[in-house]
Amino acid sequence: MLVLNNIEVIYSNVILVLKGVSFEVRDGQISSLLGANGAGKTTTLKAISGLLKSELGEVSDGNIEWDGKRIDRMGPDGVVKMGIAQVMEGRRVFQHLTMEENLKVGAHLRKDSMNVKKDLDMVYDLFPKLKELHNRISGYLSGGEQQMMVLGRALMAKPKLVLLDEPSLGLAPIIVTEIFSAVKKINVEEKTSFLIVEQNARAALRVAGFGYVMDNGRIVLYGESEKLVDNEDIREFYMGLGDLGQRKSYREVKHYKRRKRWLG
Amino acid sequence: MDTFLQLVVTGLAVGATYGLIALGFVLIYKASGVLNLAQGELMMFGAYICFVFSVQANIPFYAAVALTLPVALLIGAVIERFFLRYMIGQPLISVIMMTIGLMILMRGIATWIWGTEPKVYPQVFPQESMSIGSVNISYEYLWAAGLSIFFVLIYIIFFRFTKSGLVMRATSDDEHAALSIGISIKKVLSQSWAIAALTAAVGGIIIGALVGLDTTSFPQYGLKVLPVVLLGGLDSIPGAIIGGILIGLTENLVPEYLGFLGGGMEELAPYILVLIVLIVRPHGLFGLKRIERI
Amino acid sequence: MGRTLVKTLSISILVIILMTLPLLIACSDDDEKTENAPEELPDIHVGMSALVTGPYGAYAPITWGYLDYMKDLNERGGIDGAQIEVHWKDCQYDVAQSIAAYADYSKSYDLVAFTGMGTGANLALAERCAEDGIVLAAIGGEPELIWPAQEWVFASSPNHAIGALGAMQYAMEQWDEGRVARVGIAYPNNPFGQSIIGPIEEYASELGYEVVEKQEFELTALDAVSQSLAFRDDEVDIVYVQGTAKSVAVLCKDMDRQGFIPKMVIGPLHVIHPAFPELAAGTGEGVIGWNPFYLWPQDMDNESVQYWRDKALEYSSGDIVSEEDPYMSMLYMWGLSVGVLLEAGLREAAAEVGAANITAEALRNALENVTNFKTGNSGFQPGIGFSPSNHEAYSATSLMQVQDGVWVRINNMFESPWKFAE
Amino acid sequence: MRLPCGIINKSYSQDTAIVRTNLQWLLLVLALITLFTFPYWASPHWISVMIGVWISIIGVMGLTLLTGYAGQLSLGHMAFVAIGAYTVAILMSDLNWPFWAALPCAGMISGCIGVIFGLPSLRIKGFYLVIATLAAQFIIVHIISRWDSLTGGVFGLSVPKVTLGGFEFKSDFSYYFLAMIFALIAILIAKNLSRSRIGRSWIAIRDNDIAAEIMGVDPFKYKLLAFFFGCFFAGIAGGLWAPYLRYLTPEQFTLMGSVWYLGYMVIGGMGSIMGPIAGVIFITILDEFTAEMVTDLATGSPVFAGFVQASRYIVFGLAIILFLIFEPRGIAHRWERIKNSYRLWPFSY
Repeated sequence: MLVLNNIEVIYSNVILVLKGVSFEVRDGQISSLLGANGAGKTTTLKAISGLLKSELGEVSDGNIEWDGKRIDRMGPDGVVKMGIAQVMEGRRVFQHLTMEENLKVGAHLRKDSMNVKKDLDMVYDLFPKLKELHNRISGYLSGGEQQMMVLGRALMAKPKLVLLDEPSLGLAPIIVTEIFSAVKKINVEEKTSFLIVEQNARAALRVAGFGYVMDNGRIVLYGESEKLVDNEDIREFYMGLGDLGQRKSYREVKHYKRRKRWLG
Repeated sequence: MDTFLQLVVTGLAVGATYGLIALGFVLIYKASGVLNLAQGELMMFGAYICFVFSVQANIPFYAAVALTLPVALLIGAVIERFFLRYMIGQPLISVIMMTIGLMILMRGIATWIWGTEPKVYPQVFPQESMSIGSVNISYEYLWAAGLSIFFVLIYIIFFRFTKSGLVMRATSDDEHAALSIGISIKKVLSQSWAIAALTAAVGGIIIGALVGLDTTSFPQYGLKVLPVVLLGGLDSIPGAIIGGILIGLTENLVPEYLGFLGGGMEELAPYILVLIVLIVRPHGLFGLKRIERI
Repeated sequence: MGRTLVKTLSISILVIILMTLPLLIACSDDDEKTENAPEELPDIHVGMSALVTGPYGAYAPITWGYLDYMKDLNERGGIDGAQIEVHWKDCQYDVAQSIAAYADYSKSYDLVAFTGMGTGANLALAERCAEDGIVLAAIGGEPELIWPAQEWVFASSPNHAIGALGAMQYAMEQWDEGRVARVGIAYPNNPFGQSIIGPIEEYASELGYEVVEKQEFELTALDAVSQSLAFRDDEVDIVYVQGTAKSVAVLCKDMDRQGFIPKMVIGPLHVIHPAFPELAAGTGEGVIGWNPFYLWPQDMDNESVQYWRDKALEYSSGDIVSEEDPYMSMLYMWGLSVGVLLEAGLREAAAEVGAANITAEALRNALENVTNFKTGNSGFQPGIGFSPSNHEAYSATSLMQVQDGVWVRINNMFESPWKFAE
Repeated sequence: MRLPCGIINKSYSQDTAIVRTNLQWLLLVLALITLFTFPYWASPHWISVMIGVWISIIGVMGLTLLTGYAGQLSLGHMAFVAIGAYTVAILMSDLNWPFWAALPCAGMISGCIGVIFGLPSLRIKGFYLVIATLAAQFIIVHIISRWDSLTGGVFGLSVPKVTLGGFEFKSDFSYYFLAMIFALIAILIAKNLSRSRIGRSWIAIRDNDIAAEIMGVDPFKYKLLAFFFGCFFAGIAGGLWAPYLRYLTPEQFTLMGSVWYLGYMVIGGMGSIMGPIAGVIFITILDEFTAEMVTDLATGSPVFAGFVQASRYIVFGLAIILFLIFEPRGIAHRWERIKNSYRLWPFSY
């Protein structure tokens, strides 16, 4: 179980980005972290995975525990070794490596080379399209294929928890659906937990069991997905639905009156 | 025609040696994006360590070479750990300056330990030459060329088929993504410096066997190879060897056939060749094109 | 913030200390000098822009030889009791640094003579010395400094061209094929390399040989195949290589591989290095080098060589000689020869005007009156002498040859032709 | 520029003035007095050292404009210094031009040749540009050392002295003023250039040339301008070296010299005008210190020749390395921080 306990993150000794964030991701659960641009979602993920340090950020207060062990002082390699894999925002593929090499490099920390082969097949089963493309240079793949590949690459490390950053970014809805159903499948079959950061709240809440909403460096709202979906604020701000559940017309946006009912 | 063939063969052999030295540059650039100007000094250290084993400790030459390699690996790792590690995230030019600082320091240490008098290995390669038709090619050059090609093959295999090689290539592609999948950049950097130092040591030993050792002129061979590296592409292993061969050929053929342009053209020709190639292909013949984003 | 402040402060203090240290050292040095000089006779000041470190650090033995000679001279009582004070600074073959050192010493002390290192520095210094009226006691080697004789420049030993001509003279004495010998020259493109070409070509008609091929050949070249082929194709009989032990070895090896064995291979004094036969891996057999000095260990019976070997060990000027490696560097002798030149001039000047009144002017005039100066300690070279038209200490060389893998002297000092001086 | 409290800009000319406060005026006057009286109280040794410092500052200032501001890495700056030096030498000795006419010529010729070698920079970037400038180093010095009829080849040529009216700049004492005045003018020009439209465009190109192009900065024009000014300064520096050394040989303009120019800049701090000044002074003093050390080591006994020969390398290498580890952004940056913490003390936040 991943527990974030009141963490505070500061960039370059000056910029306070997270102001006391606490939440938890239970084993075997899919949680989602929602919020607008600049709310601090990605920073939260980086704080967990240890990538903050390479960007002059640090966790200045609070702690992050994973199965009872503190991980906020660890480097990214240590965190991955503990079983937490991160899929970075924007499909960071190793562009000069082939598809299969990309997947294999994801398993570089594992010693059981026999099972790696098996997991490779598992990823190919999950995304049959990738199998056809296994010898292609990954830099030339389409966005959807790249997103599937980086997700597969993270899975190759056999993680217990996957931190998934904006998987829907810039992708067609049908591919988003495909990716999220794969996430659901892995979650069911392999008991892998997920923490999904999304702006596409509707898609995320459809697969997630639990949701947290971030705004301005704080968790402002959380609850079961079903409850969040019904929450008026969520509907208003993240799904673009009006009071009656219909799509809002742009004419109404002009007369926008509603205020967020939380303190940012 | 005989002269032409002879010069081509010599050019190939010398070029392969250049290629081997260039490999050291490429390895470090691939892993860390650093152009290591102290490569000539790494070569010198390798060559002198082999000298210590083979002449001063009187160990048979091939055993001495075998003993030199682990020491070279260690030197590379130590340099990375104590000097280059602090340069992560600094501007490129500061990193270059760091390698220049290393260059000066290493020259100093070598001068201190071994002095400035020339030193000689015991005879390593047979002095006789092999004749193919009218072309004479010495065993020294054959060995040098053979070893260079051997090492290139080893590195190609290493980078293509081993896990460490894959990890190093991944790191050079995207450092942050590599971090995110748990690759320890520090480990990769120290590995690549160690391997580069080993390559440099082999290159140094070959050059030492060809022309002897001394602390004052030896480091120049490192800088002489710079056009080779940039011609082939800073991050291409086959590029290093092909660039080496091209420069080797240029150096040998130019004075014979373009000698009318004035003496010493063989020193200029590599630079002119590289300039022309770079204007057409800004990343060298085989270098990977970095996609520039805003 | 407190931590950063401490770091800031500590580093700034470090910087300040680093910046002021040299000043402190310089100051403390000056104090010592003024305290430790209570002599009756005023010191004679000479200066040197030395070459000890840097990319040409291999030439450091010249400086050691010079300093050792002066130390020895002072121990022997100096010039009629006047001690000689050497002011020197390591200038790394850098012209600007040499000029700075010269400016410093010539302003701060009553210099009588100055010695520079490197052709560029010497040519620049020659003009300044002439202006200020200070003797430039040059190390032999650069013909352009003393051909023609400049008023204030004196060279301590034969230059490269003289050595080359001496060697050519010897080669022609050995030549018995009854036809014009064909000579090839390999030279690096620097003053050292180019200085010999003209004289060798000019000398050709007189002795009856012909320079048929000139090839540029860098001192750091990895191979010499194209040079070897050019010499082979032109059927060169005698190859003159202006190079170092390393580069001559490379050329010898490559000529051998191309199946081309010239009748004679001649190199300059740098070739005479004990490592050369090994560097050339057997192909250096028979190579000739010219040499203006007697040397350890070939001339073990020469008293002067013995003397200087013992002195070098006593002053322990490092690795120049050691018990295990009984080799005395040619460069060390070069340094000594400058000392001989200065001693000769100063003794002559002291005889004329008295040791207390030696000025640069007096030294210059005295040097032109020196004839066949030879002390027991300077017998590693022939007696030296100058005249108004000749500012070269002597023009004799001997030749050495690699025989069975070691350097052997093949003839005694003989007068080399130097008539091209005028 | 950070100003102390209470200083308010009331007009544009106030805002752009270099010297703002009374304290700054005082310091400036004190510094100028020190510099102008320096030859009267300093030892001959330090006068000649300072001449070298002033001339190097001009050359490194050019490199700072080219590399520090415009981001075009150059490993061949010494070659452009050589062009300036040889231009002045040839114009003065062969054509009997006065120094004052030859010097601007040296700058112009050097700058124009710099532009030619800068042309590839439009396509070649980063480390690959290093080779283009390295090629400049080799090609230019190669031509100088082989054009015997004009440059005297490897044996070099001698340079006449600088005269003004009937006065000859013959001693170090007088040459100090000549070098200093040119250096001060160069500093002023560089300072103003760096904060003009050109300087801002250079910074934009350095930071991201594609972005700069999109914002309307023409990289072609400004990169070439950077090469022109960088090499112009180098040419002026060379033009001042020539009559000071009074004898030029191609050996004086080595690759290591170019490397040291980069070293001055990096140690001093890139992208600031203070940087090259601090860098040149620091390295020169360090150089003097190591030379002094060699003499002390060698005259003490027992002597270890090997160590003496190596000592200068070791001290120098270590100094550079330690500097880069502890202050990678150069002396100028450290100086700014000291100034700021002094200004803000005791409330440092």
